[in-house]
Amino acid sequence: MTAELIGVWISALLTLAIFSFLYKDNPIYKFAEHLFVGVSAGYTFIQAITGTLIPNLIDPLRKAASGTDASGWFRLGALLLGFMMLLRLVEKTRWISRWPLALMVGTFAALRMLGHAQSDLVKQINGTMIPLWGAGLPWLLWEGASIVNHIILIVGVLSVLIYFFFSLEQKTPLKQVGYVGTFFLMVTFGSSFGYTVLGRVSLLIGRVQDLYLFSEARYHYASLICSVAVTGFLVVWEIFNRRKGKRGQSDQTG
Amino acid sequence: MKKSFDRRWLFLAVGLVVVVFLRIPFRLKYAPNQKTRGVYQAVESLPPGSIVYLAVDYGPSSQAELLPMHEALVYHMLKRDLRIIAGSVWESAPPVTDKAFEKVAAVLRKEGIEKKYGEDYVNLGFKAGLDVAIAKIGSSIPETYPKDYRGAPVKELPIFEDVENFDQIGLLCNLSAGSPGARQWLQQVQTRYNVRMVAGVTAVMAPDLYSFFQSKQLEGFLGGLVGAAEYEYLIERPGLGMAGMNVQSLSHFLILGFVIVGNIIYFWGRWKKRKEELE
Amino acid sequence: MGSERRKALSRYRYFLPLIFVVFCISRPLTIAGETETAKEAVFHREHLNVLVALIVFCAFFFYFLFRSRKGRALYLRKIPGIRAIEEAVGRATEMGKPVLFVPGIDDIDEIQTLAGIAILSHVARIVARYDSSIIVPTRKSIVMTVCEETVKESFTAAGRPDAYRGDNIRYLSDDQFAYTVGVDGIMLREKPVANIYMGAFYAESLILSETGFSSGAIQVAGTASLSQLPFFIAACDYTLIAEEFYAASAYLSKDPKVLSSIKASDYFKIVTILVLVAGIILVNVKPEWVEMFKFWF
Amino acid sequence: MLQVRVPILITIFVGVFMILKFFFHVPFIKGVADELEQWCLVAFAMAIVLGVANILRINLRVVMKRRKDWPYKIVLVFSMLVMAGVGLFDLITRGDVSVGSRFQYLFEYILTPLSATVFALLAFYISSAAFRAFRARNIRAALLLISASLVMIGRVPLGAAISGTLPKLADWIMAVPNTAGQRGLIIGAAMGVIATGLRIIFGIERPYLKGE
Repeated sequence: MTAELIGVWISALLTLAIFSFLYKDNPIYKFAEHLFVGVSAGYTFIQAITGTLIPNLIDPLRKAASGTDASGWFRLGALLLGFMMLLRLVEKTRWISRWPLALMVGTFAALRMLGHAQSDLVKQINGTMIPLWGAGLPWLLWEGASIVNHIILIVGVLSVLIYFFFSLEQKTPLKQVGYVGTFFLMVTFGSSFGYTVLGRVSLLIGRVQDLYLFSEARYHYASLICSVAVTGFLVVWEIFNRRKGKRGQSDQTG
Repeated sequence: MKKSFDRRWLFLAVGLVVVVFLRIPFRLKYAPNQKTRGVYQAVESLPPGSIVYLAVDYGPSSQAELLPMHEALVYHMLKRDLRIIAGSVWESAPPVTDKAFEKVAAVLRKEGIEKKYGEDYVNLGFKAGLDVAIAKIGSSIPETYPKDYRGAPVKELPIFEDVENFDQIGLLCNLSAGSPGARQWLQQVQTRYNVRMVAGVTAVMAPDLYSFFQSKQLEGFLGGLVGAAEYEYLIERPGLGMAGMNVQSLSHFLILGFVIVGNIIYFWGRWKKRKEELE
Repeated sequence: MGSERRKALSRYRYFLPLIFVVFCISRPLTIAGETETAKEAVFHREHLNVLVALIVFCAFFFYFLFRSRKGRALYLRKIPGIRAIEEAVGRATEMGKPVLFVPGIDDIDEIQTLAGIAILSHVARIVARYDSSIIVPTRKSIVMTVCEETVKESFTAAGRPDAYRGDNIRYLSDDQFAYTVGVDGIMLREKPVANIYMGAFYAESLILSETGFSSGAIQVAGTASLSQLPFFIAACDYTLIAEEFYAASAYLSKDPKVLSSIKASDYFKIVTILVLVAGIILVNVKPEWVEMFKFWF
Repeated sequence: MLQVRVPILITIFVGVFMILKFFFHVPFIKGVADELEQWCLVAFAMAIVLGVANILRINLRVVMKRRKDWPYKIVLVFSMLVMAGVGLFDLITRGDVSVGSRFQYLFEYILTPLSATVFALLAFYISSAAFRAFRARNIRAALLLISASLVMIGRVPLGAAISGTLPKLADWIMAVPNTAGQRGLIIGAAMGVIATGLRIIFGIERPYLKGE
């Protein structure tokens, strides 16, 4: 219980410290910010060990050493690549790291290119070959397949593609089609904006719900006391800054 | 246009609306859409005793959006006597899965329904390998997860008595906050093994899923906190989702108000400038 | 290294992929008969469509490469965002402030990152030429390494290896928001006047572009992360949308080799549109043929 | 030669190999390609050390020279070392860093609230962007705003309370024009990816080693 209690107090304090940035950049926020950067760098470091190095390097090597799976020895190549990366740290051997870099760039460029070609290009074209007439579709419907909806869909896809046409000379009729394409793009951006607002507000609600939870008696009113403390600090800091005169320029973001 | 306006007033307005109205609930009218109803009907259509595979692919940072629907779904499934096998390809997900199970089990216990770990639900934990791991789970669940999250061999668990692969799974339900997530499950498992699938995703991901719903690959999906609230409304059990809905609604209108006021100021400034130029 | 050998090697560079293309075409032909019976086909039948697409693409690519070598100019329409990059760097020089370049937040396995870094190499060259400075905060250590190499080479290529400062290529943190907060800090404290965002972005796009917007910097963004485009469009002066972003490095380099790949993708687009229209007509006129046609997709 | 030519050849070779693996089912090719992927993953992970070294170098220099904000840099370096140290300690003593470990504790009570709160700041920034940046400068911008507004109010219960048509309209926007735009964008972007990928594999564009 005590470990949890301390944890809750720390969470409440850090949450409010980050929120204090909304007022202005200040020491408490800076502290939380640097703590955040540091802790997450340490976290990544450990994740790299537990998530990749142990299962993908050490385990196969161990298996190979114990004789259960000799193919594990191939992973020594990976180790070598890794060491070549680390040679960057020495100025003289820096260039060697270009080899593993080249390997990684080549591998992933090919993988992604093929992945996109398959899932995005081919599948999306397939999905756009849709019936217009003859399939007994209704003319108009709010939801689902209808002739009007399908016409809009096809016109949209084609016009957006034409908008991305780079060889297009000025003043061709196709240019007008591309202009229609921008309308579709804007509606798309607008709707994803709308959905993003929805998601972000939910996150804020989540944080405030947590703060309400932390302000309960069983946590000794952690968020209430912390918010008083953070506000108090900001006031003192503000007064101190003003006394120091106007020479200290503020980092106000407003 | 006033350049000197301090945007912190806007922050204050948003903050006040959230903090105050989270404590002042009011009744709202819900009109769940086809996607939400699709999820509900999919769960309702399963005969009691069926097994649902719950793929939990989100971490603590997306809890605010996904945990409410996670709890609602688990509650609904367990209450309907469905059995749940939960697994994850996100490293930070298994503790969240545990949390949701424990919470719902406690609620059901209060209602007089006893649900047992290993019999009615199980948490398989994390599997590394991203998309590849999903494909592996698709081919065989016990082979991919020889042990559950607590280290027990899954073959000894009652729930796994006759589960080998997705042929024995009645419904695949994915909760995801990014990649790998719903899209990968659709590609690797839904299409290949033709299993029924529903999903619950963050609001940012929701627009992506519309075309899969249209192509009937997904029977339904929940998008963000609103989806969770609508689901809670359908199963008649208000939870975190509905608790946040009044704030959600008001904040949207507040932001809309900002857009409108901002534009009025903009057009007014433009109009004034033009008038000055004419004079 | 001798120029003779270099020439031989550079020819070799195109030779290898060519072998691959020939191989790709010949293999399925020779094994066409056995595929039916073999338990696991040697050629992935379901990937045939991708192969055809790649071959068509490469064909266009080599055609334009050949044409541009003969000295024919390739026409491409103007993209305002690309001119804006140069103007932004110019203004940064006038004011004696650095340029901030964010190569997205994804790792090197994401092609958007690679496209962003290709743009970085041109931006860094302009910066070096103008005798300005450039700050590149990165979220992944490999991206940092690649950016170091890139910026260093660009400064060397511009004849200013002495002006390169390794400290300005920084790894901030792997955590998305720790990184965002770090970049925000750079914006607030080092006050760059030109912020260029090129790469894959997620939720942080709004924070970055809002902070940049309020600091009054010129902002140019480019990304193919669709859900983040609205925020860049709203808060940046210019935004390169999806394919424009991929084409940007070609525009900046003005290298015929690179430009011909853009031309190729344009003509590939025409083929795609034709196939699409043909498919739609077929679906409506001869629905019974559709399955056969769709087999290709 | 070793510095420029070899990396280019490596890129081409590896790229072509991966493409071969995609199209052909030959056990040898598949085996080598899979192994290559694993190598990349491992090299990725080992590069994290580089990142940490970079953090140490830059921040310790700031501390040494007493530059601006140097005390915070100590916080940064210290918290990084503590987090990594606790993780290593857990790894050695318990063998994992999963639930119940000290590492998980730090994760849950420090890292989670910090990152979730920074995420939540977005709600504030969106409202400020809504007020200051979202202007109907032209027809297209107006279209963006109108569709955003309709989706925003159509998706919440309060919108449904105003009019039953609003949610339907919002859904229609999502399902029809939005899908059309998305598809066009996705197809276009895929072409950009193919063009970029080929440029890299052919060694025409080599972002990691410009200039010769």
